[in-house]
Amino acid sequence: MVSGSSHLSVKIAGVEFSNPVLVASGTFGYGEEYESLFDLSKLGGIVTKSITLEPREGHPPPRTFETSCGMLNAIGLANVGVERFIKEKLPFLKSLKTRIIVNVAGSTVSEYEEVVKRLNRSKGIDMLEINISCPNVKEGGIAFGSKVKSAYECIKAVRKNSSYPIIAKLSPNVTDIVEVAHAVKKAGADAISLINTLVGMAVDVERRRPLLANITGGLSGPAIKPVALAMVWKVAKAVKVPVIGLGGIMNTEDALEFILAGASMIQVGTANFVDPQTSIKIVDGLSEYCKKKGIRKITDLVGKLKAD
Amino acid sequence: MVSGSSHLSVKIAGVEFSNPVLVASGTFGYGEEYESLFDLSKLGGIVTKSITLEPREGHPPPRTFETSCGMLNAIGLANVGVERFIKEKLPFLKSLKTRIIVNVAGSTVSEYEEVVKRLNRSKGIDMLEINISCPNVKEGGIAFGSKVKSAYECIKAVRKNSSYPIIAKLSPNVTDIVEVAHAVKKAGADAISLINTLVGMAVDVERRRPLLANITGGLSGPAIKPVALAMVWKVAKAVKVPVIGLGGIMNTEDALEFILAGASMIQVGTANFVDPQTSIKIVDGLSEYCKKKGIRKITDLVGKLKAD
Amino acid sequence: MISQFTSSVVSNQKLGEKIFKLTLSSPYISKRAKPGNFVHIKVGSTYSPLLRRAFSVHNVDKQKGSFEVLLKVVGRGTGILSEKSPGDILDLLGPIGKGFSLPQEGKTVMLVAGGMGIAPLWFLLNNLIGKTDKEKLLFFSGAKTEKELLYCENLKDLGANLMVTTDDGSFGTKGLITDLFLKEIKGRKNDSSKLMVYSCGPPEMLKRMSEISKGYDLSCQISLEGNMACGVGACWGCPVKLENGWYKRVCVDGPVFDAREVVLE
Amino acid sequence: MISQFTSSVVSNQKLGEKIFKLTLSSPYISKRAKPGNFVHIKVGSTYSPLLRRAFSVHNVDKQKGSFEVLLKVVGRGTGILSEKSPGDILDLLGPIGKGFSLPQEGKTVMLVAGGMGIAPLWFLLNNLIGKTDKEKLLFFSGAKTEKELLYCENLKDLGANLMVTTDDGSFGTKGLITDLFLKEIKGRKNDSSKLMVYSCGPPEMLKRMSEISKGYDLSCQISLEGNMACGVGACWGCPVKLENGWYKRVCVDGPVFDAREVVLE
Ligand SMILES: Cc1cc2nc3c(=O)[nH]c(=O)nc-3n(C[C@H](O)[C@H](O)[C@H](O)COP(=O)(O)OP(=O)(O)OC[C@H]3O[C@@H](n4cnc5c(N)ncnc54)[C@H](O)[C@@H]3O)c2cc1C
Ligand SMILES: Cc1cc2nc3c(=O)[nH]c(=O)nc-3n(C[C@H](O)[C@H](O)[C@H](O)COP(=O)(O)OP(=O)(O)OC[C@H]3O[C@@H](n4cnc5c(N)ncnc54)[C@H](O)[C@@H]3O)c2cc1C
Ligand SMILES: Cc1cc2nc3c(=O)[nH]c(=O)nc-3n(C[C@H](O)[C@H](O)[C@H](O)COP(=O)(O)O)c2cc1C
Ligand SMILES: Cc1cc2nc3c(=O)[nH]c(=O)nc-3n(C[C@H](O)[C@H](O)[C@H](O)COP(=O)(O)O)c2cc1C
Ligand code: FES
Ligand code: FES
Repeated sequence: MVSGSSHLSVKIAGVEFSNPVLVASGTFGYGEEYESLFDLSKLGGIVTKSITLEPREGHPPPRTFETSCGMLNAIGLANVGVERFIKEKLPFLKSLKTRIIVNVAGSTVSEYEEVVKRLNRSKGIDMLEINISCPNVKEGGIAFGSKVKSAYECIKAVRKNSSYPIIAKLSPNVTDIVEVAHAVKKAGADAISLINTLVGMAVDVERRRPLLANITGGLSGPAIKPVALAMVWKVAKAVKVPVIGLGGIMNTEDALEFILAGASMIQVGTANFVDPQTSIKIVDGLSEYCKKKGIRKITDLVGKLKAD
Repeated sequence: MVSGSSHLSVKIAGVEFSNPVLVASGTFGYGEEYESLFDLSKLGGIVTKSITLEPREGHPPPRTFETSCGMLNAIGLANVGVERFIKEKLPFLKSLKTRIIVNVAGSTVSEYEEVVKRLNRSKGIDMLEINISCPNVKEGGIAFGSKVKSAYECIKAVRKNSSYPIIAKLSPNVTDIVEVAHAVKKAGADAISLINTLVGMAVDVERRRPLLANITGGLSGPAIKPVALAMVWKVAKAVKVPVIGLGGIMNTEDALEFILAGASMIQVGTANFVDPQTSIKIVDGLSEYCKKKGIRKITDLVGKLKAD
Repeated sequence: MISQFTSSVVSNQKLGEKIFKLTLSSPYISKRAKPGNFVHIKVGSTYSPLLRRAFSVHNVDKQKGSFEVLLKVVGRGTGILSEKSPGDILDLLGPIGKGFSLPQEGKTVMLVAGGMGIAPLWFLLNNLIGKTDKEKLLFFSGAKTEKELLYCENLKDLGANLMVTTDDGSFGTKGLITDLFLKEIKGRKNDSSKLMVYSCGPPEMLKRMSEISKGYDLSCQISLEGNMACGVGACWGCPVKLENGWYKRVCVDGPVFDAREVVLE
Repeated sequence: MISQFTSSVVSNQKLGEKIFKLTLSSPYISKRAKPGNFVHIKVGSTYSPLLRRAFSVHNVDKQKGSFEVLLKVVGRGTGILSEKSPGDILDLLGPIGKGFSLPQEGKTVMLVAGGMGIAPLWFLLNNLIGKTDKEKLLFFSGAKTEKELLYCENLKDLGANLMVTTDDGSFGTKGLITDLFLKEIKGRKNDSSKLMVYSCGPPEMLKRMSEISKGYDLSCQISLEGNMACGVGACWGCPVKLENGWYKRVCVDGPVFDAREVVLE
């Protein structure tokens, strides 16, 4: 399906991708929404919106708000649920000549386990990405994956149940990202993706109300790129695990920054909204860059930052 | 010195300010650098660059880099040291009709204690702001104030030694800002200011090197405003202590967002570089806003966000 | 089918205070767009503003291969767009959304516009003229003041039965357009099933239209707005609540909805 | 004294590929600025780009109350400035920094410019003309190619002894301007104390100038650049390392430094 000959191809956790460019969970729906806009098979892979056990209607509006060089969102994991996902959304994704990564979320460890078990029975999935950044009521609103212990337990349970390689997607809202990365690696994560959104907020001064109905939301876009880069660099340096970098990637140069900092692959999120073609422009841009600079394989660039 | 009659006046920890607008540490030098640009007495107060026990030369260049709607800095606490500060810089500050808050930093708790002891002997200081966000070697590069225990211990020690009211300035690079806020309150902080900068990084793709000599730096400016607002809101809601809000405040509306979210006062940082008059424009803007809206005292707005 | 393309500014006409009409060249949109569709415009090349801005298709000119957008300056994005000059190039997504369903024959058609709500209704009206009996075509147009009223002359020229309100009474009846509309509906209580209503305007107005439609069980199609990130149905950032408790996406499931189906706040 | 003020664009002249000369009205700067001073310009009103951009004062016209800035488009900020039109308003801080110390009488003066380094040296040269003997005034001008060489004709008209290099040999001597300068210095080894050198150019060039100055103990004033946040000495974000291990601020302690005093990398 995916040819391994190209200078852009990359293999992580035994899965080969035609190029290192993925589209990020929650910003690309179930793929079909972007079908009319470009040839999706050009992507390294598609990460689906987070899938939960039951369908979720999500938070009340407003759910998004634009901030300086970024945006806040509090979608609330609105999704069709795992059963309808498998029946209604997966067939289209399978039909594409690209890798499919299903992003899984839940409110309890057993919900994650159950979703993963149901996905095990489906063909056409290449990997799972486990979103452990959902705020959890038990932990006082602090995200599930922000505490080392619960992150470990969640990934451990998923690992035990998954027939697919798993990517642990980490929250940046932590004191020590390296500590969390170590924990999920130990729990069996085959790769780590970071970062999810930063917790943020905006206020409507006129109405004296939060601009999101959920009060706080997740900050994404170019505003957070420096934070994402620092975390990718720290984790890639400290933990022996493939890192997938994301957060504010808008163009080829941004992608190269993450690759040099240690990311084996990258994801394009908010940029899909700004320009739906961002991801394939980056695929082309990386290819051109390699040719221009005489780089044989993009993987030769991973972590090649001279930082001493 | 400061008249208490104005609708903008505010009192925290027994100190009365003519208005709630301060300029943030590290962005306003020792005050004198901005003397030619406007009447500094119009400010609610000036927070000095962090002062350490010995003079520090700071990090090698490059020390700053502009990012999307923000900037990274790794100045490395370059400052004249407490003795020269008292001799050479404080006299000018004292001569101004505004409140003087001296920001204190150190690498060990005893360094903080020593700086505070020396400042105790000086007149003309109104408050101290304790910067507990300096990366600490012992904690593996994680900032001093990012761990609840070390934050508590540092503030406790300072509190014991300080003859001035103290503000604990918190780092946003933590899993649970409320937990840290509770700890420093318990340790005796009279107020809390947040946020300091987010850890970030930028890469020079051409040269394959970090764009800061220190590799990582602190992200500030409008890019981080949503993060700052969320933290101010959470802390103001959970901890009974005056909160001073900062992070990306560029204009009056931004200031009002922080005040509504629970900040009793605000600080202007990076915006001083963009437009040195930002702070006094905000003072005027708040005054106008109060008049227009028939608000008798700005303090009536603090925490008046309708978030239910 | 939503497509992404560049389009050049043909003209930019100032129609009133902070109100501009941009004519953009696009054979694709001029051919494909239906009343109620919108386009999602990239405002500039910097990251501030970051996201695209949504604008209803205001009219099309199939001959010239161009279309119009009516815009009101409310912030940075609309401010930048209002300064565009002929020849400037814009990146667009469109046409987006489910448009208005055209009225069945014989029905009496009422268009109810509040302020900038006239933008998509003007396109609809232009499609109806000639197909609907003039006496069965009523156009309600409301605005804050006379200055914000658009197209009154043109509407009369087109022969639509025009009813106008302004909040301050500076033109037409003083009051809200929804009040005038309600009065009309009350008068036609018995043949409400013969009416097809179309409406667009500010949130409070559409909320009122939704209440009235539910009260009189009117067939009323309203065009909604909402904060839009992707504009293509992918992000679920633009929901509108339905009577059944679930949400639909304003961008691709709308922006036109049956006023009886949605719950507005 | 640094002041903040608005200034309107008088003219914007394209001098070469990506090189523009902006003339800005400012009686304040035209009166106060000394060669080597710079202004810190707010590029626009959005937050991207966020910080001001620094530009040397390129010349002043006291009569007209205006001054010039020579700019090369290297990124977003300079790109936006290059598109300014007469009448546009800019927010400025200036004049900033310690300028060049003018030469003592009787000294032989050498100005060594690399690429855009000509910007502040042109202002200096204009101040020297008439005060310094022409035969004691040497101007070294280097650029990558002929296309990037500025003012050759004007320099000749002014009567400066002009020496030119281009990296590719498309004009003047092929090679680096610092090599030509070094050759000249070697020939004057014995009266190096009678020389006063002024230089500005890209980092590698100034590094070489610093080495040469240290080697021959030349009085050489170089104008440095660096990432500037505040531009007024407050942030300590623009340091240059000194031979004694400490730092000075490029913005207010410089941008002109004795080439023997600094450690460049
Ligand atoms: C389907 C659709 C069709 C639209 N058609 C038109 C049209 O034909 N003509 C027209 O002038 N406008 C139309 N709008 C509204 C237009 O998209 C907004 O006015 C625009 O996005 C504001 O951008 P800004 O950068 O100028 O304002 P911002 O700086 O983003 O915001 C300024 C103010 O406008 C409010 N605002 C922001 N976005 C929206 C929004 N989407 N809707 C309403 N208020 C908003 C903000 O809360 C703020 O108070 C439409 C919106 C949608 C969703
Ligand atoms: C004291 C001083 C005087 C100056 N005088 C002039 C002048 O007379 N004419 C002129 O054209 N330029 C001058 N510069 C350089 C000018 O300030 C930069 O070219 C400008 O800031 C770049 O902004 P940008 O947004 O276009 O580029 P950015 O998008 O910020 O960056 C584009 C490229 O330029 C590099 N760059 C960014 N900032 C600087 C900087 N300060 N110095 C060097 N490279 C930089 C970046 O690394 C990047 O490669 C001066 C700088 C200083 C500090
Ligand atoms: C509207 C929106 C919805 C998102 N939904 C999800 C989600 O369901 N699951 C998830 O793991 N991440 C989700 N994210 C986070 C992104 O996948 C990504 O981690 C984050 O936005 C940072 O990348 P960016 O700056 O490129 O957008 C969402 C982001 C946005 C903007
Ligand atoms: C160049 C620079 C230097 C700073 N130095 C200090 C410092 O010495 N001590 C400190 O507590 N905070 C320091 N800060 C952090 C600011 O005081 C402020 O907390 C942060 O920049 C967020 O606010 P802003 O976005 O308004 O700049 C510095 C910030 C900048 C940009
Ligand atoms: S704007 Fe993204 S789903 Fe409607
Ligand atoms: S730029 Fe701030 S001290 Fe020089």
